[in-house]
Amino acid sequence: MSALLEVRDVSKSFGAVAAVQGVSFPLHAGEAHALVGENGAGKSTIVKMLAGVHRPDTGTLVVDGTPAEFTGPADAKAAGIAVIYQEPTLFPDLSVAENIAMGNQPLTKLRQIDRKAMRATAERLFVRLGVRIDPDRPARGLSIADQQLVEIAKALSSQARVLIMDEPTAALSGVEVDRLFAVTRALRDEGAAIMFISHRFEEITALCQRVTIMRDGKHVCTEPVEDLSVDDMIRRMVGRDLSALYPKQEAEIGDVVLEVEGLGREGVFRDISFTVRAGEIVALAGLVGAGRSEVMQAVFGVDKYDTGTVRFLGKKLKGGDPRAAMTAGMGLVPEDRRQQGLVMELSIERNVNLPRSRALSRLGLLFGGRERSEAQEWTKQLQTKFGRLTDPVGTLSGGNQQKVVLAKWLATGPKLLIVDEPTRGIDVGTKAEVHRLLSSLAARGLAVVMVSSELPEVLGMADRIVVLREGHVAAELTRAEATEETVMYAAMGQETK
Amino acid sequence: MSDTAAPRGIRRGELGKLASWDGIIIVLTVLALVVASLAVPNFGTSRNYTFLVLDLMPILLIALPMTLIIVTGEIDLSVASTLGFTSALMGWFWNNGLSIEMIIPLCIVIGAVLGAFNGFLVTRLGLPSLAVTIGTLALYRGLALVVLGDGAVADFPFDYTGWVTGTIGGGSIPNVLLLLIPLAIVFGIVLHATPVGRALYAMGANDKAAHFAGIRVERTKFWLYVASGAVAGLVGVLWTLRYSSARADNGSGLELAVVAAVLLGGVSIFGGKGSLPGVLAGVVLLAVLQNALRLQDVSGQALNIVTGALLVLSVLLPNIVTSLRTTWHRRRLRQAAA
Amino acid sequence: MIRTHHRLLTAATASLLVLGLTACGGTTKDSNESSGGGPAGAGAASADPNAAIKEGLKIAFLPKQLNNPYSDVETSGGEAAVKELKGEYKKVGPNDASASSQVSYINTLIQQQQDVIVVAANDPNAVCPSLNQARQAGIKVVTFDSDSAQECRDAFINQATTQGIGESLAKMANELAGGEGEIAILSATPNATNQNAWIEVMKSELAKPENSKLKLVKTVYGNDDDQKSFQEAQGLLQSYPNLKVIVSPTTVGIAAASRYVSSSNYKGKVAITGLGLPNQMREYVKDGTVKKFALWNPADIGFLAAYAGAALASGKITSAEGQKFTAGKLGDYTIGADGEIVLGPPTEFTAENIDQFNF
Amino acid sequence: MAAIATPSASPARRAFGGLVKTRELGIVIALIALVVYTAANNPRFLSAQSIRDILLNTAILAVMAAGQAVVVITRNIDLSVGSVLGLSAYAVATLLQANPGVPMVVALLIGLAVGAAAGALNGVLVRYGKVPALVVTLGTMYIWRGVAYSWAGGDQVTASELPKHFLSFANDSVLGIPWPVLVAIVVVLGVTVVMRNYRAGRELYAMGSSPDAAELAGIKVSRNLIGAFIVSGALAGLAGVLFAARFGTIDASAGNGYELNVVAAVVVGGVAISGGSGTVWGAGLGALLLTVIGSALTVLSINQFWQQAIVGALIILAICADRVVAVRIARALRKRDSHV
Repeated sequence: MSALLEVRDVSKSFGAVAAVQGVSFPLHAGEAHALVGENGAGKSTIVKMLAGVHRPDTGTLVVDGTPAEFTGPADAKAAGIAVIYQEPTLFPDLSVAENIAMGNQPLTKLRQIDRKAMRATAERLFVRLGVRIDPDRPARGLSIADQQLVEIAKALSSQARVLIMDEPTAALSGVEVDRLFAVTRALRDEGAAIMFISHRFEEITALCQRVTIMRDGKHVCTEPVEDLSVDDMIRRMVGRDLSALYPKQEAEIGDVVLEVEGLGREGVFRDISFTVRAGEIVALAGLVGAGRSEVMQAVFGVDKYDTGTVRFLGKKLKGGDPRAAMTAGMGLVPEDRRQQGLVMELSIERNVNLPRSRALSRLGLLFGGRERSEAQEWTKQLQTKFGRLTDPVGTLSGGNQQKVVLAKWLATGPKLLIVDEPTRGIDVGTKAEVHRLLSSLAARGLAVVMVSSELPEVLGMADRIVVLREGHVAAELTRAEATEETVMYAAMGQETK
Repeated sequence: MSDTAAPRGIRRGELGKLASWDGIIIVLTVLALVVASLAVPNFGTSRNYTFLVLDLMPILLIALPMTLIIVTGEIDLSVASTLGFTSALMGWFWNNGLSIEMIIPLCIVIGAVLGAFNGFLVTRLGLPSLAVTIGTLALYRGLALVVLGDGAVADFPFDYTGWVTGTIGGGSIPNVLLLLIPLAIVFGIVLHATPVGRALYAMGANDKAAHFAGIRVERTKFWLYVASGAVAGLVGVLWTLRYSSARADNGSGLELAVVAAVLLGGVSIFGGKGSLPGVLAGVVLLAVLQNALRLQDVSGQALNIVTGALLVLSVLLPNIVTSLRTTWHRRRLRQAAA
Repeated sequence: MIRTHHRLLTAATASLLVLGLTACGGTTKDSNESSGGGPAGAGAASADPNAAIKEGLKIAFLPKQLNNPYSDVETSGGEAAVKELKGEYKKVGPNDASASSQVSYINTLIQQQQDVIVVAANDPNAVCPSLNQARQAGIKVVTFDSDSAQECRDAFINQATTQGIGESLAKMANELAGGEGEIAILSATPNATNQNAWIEVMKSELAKPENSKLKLVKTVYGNDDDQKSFQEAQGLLQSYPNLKVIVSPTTVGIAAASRYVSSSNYKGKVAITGLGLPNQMREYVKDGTVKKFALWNPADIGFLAAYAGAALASGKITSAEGQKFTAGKLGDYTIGADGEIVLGPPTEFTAENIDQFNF
Repeated sequence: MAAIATPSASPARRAFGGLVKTRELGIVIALIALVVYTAANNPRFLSAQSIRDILLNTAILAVMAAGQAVVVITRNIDLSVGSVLGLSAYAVATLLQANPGVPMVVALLIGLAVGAAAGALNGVLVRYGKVPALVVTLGTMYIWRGVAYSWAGGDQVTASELPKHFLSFANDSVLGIPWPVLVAIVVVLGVTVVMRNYRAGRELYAMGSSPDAAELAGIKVSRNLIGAFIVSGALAGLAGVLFAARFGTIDASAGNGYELNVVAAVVVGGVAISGGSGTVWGAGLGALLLTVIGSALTVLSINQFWQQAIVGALIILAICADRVVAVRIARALRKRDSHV
């Protein structure tokens, strides 16, 4: 079995940060290869080098036994490499069919684009993936899951010999993941080389034959998957043993803090009611697209709702006004850190103080000292690792960024903290820290609403679980009632056996 | 890079601050002032400084709210037309017998209303500000023409026209500085030392994240446009009084000069970056160059080229430095590896 | 300014203007508006008619805008005069014909301590404060072409009397229309004081019995923009099918209208007349589009302005009415009411005589 | 599981297609209404001469609008077109003044070349200098105008100094269509087809729709972007030659302030300023509409001062209309998705 593509001793640094240092591994035809590591381990940098976005500082990429130099994504594409990124990269104004065909559109004799053939290709691919998306609709407005499916169709259409998937399943539901894996397996068996990045170990064991583990930009090992247990993998990723992942502390349940009643928004969710008490962690579970984030964003006021009421600490909360919610004592750690949680260009200090600059001002004026000391205190409490407080927050690793978002909201002294996918895309070590933090906050009387797609996290952390399905409450389960099965059945709309 | 967004005075002397473009432009401006005062005959007289201040007044005033707007990632190209419209209205009101004491506040209010219309279109309807204000650029100028045609109204009372062109107590400090300096300080404080200023940078860099942090993005932007309109209205009044001539075409083309000065001052057209001192320096630098070149009998045509080149270079040079640094760094790495 | 000669040459052969007759006429309306008293000169000292013209006078010309062949012809006359007077000639000006940009140039000229500023005001009032500052600094201010408000200059060189031009326009229109029919006016800008004053005179002329069969159907404004004037001419012909004559008292307008008519099927049906530059109009006179138009010699305006400025700066005259001075080859001139100096009557150009003129 | 019928022509899709079409249709309807109303008031508005004049007046604007549309579709803007027109017009005019024998084709090519060079500079600065297009083209707008002024000084090239064959290009017709109009039609349709049916064109749309995704998709962004600016510059240069031939009088201020008219035409024509959508022929229609409004006001004897105000109102109306269409599409799509 020869390597279709080989990464040979590559290094890459950005400024002073060495993202990847001397990493080597091969991708063989007919094999799915997992690349795992904590966030900030350098996986995405490897992906971008293979995609031709970044050029390695040193080391080489070897395609079919000959060293290749990619000057841009076009070269990588020409070498038969297709990449599915973590975040979909579609053209919102173009039709789905065009998105799929971009770069290798079928042409007529006059070298014009053959729209019919283009459409047919898209339809064929969708049938193969078993999804129904109208090839003529614009990509704008597609759900994240649909976008990811179009990305996959795009990769398939390019007849790639090497398929690189950077957390393609993060936004997909179970059925869609199964279908994706079926197609991927078929591709693999036809002789393509697959590189697969995921934080979900069950997916890795289900799909991959070989795994490369990275830590801090360095290569740890490359071994057959069956030789490693999940614990082995985690240990090698983190470099140490992990204590319990879900350190749930028992907390005293207090008064009702949040009361949501009959909340509805046309076409998104309807008739949502639940309560949250002080000291309680309530998880909102459900499939992606069930409307969990949307409900909580409406509660916090960043989105509007059409019907229903939100009562917070006994008072009715004005809708559509995040500042009112904030002043009343609510905080929201949003799902999308880069887009919603942080202002990447601004400094850590500015980000931490953003919701509170009013409170920190004296006579309406702000002077640096107070902002500085506040930011210092909160980042320290959360053990955030950074160079200087004035560094742009974008220079931090994902986990530390998440800590900055948490610091930002904890600094406001909230009575209720909404956390939406609090551990998405952060490494195992930080994940445990976040869990421990949430748990201890609840123990101190904070009410927490957690939206999460990770069942173990939901089961491990929550006192109560509200399961949403297609925009309505499908079930409400106590900690005792909740098992993987009961939650999944409720989420998917099947009767409990 | 984010240092540009930090309030001045906190980390002065830090390398990052000095290397940022607004730092450079401030140094350049001081240099230009010194060199011109020493080397250009007739530049360093108090009368010439008065002329200088009067020449840069309109651009500087409009640049104040414009800086805030561009920091939020939006733009207002209609300012010069708002100026023209208020100028035309001023003439029309005057012809219709209103007193100047009535007209001046009225014009500023009307400027604010015009700004509010921009703000409404941009924030309520969510339209792109570039397109909206290109539209109102034509609309307001057109309305100015409708009001006053190509006519001019000239007979404003000398008490007012004389005040605008005059100096404090007949000395060497122009009266208009009494407006310029306080306004510049107010806008400077708002941008650099208030919660609103912090919010402006945040929404310029990422308005969604700002929204999630409880910042009233739309409302803030709306009021920025109102402020921009009001200032443009004020400048319309000052312009009219300075030239004792209310005309519909007053200040046409000024919007581009203002945007050029703001960008030259180191504000990023994409928002989130820039400082008011940098912008003030940009405005002064352009005015000094213009004044000095003219005193040297260099034609206004050459000035066009200088302005354009400065504008491009103000963004290009920092980029070139960055990319050279990266290339150099990479080459060193490769050599080390080889 | 190595280019001056080249520019002069081209300008002299110019056949169209960008900015026109606003640059060709004085704010003669001022004479009606002013309530009295001579200009409040800074140099109120008495004139010494026998004083010699000083040498080395710094005389600066500030036309409406630099990029205008008509002003180039005018200032070239000024330059020649300054040379004769052994002075220092300078020409500065903005690229656009806006009042505000002229002010900056006046300020610069004050700083440079010129002796005389010869200016064609883009706005009679806007330049006033600056011109007065100049006069306070001892600089003599002569306006040409387009006057400033009367109280802020020492003298104004008027190319012709308002009455004379207005009458001449009415007369030409009558002749070309054959005594009866519809006529229209294509002017510069609606507030161009000189054009408006001529149109006023023209209207009162049209009210006279000999012109009673002429009907002025419309006055449109081409803003002294070639394209706009061109389109306004189009519009006129579309709106008034029976139009016989277009009178355009601005060099831009007449050239644009002539060009449009000569290239359209209206050629031969509609006559064009007004004020124009011979070089610009030669083509249309030759092809029959234009039978007759009028103008003065612009170079002489600049020439006279330079001499008047020098006489003022030398204390020969003070701009009081009745004082006399000699302007080289142009001969003797007398200062009229309100410090106005009139160049002379306009010349009419026809196919017969046009080749004798080259400006 | 894979046996899912292909979703053909769902209601939402039809609605979507319909709404898109209404964008250009809206301009056409506005145009017709305006022409009918004006002609009813003054039938001579529809005379052959009048139509010819309007088309001639549109030609220059339409050529520039086609180029601008290409740049705007890539989510950029080119404010230097007015100055490039001036430079090209002056360059070509002085050349013909000195060498009257130069054939028209060569004049056109020179105009194109001058503009293409200016456009290439814009493109290189935007792409490799990483300077935003608004800043670059604002800068080059000043620079080229300054260069034109310095070069020309106060000089003018006038009709009598230009060769007859050059001037007659603006008036002579082929099959009853004046040459400049023919040039404009060929340009607008040609660019429309390239943008619609060729890979390069679709890649420009893609770049405007999502610049980051375009990089990742392996689109030759540098080449395409510089190409777009070259097209815009070259067409501004071509417009310069048409300007020179049409107006005969050329000095350094030719085309001053045109950039805003051009952007207005493009926006009115339905090209989104945020890139990725709109059509080139829509921009051409926008140019026609603006010109017809100008002529109609003159013919209707409406105070011409209203013209600019109307143009402004129209721009705002156009972007509001786009917004409404976008919202409706989003709603239609959402509704359909929620049924799945």
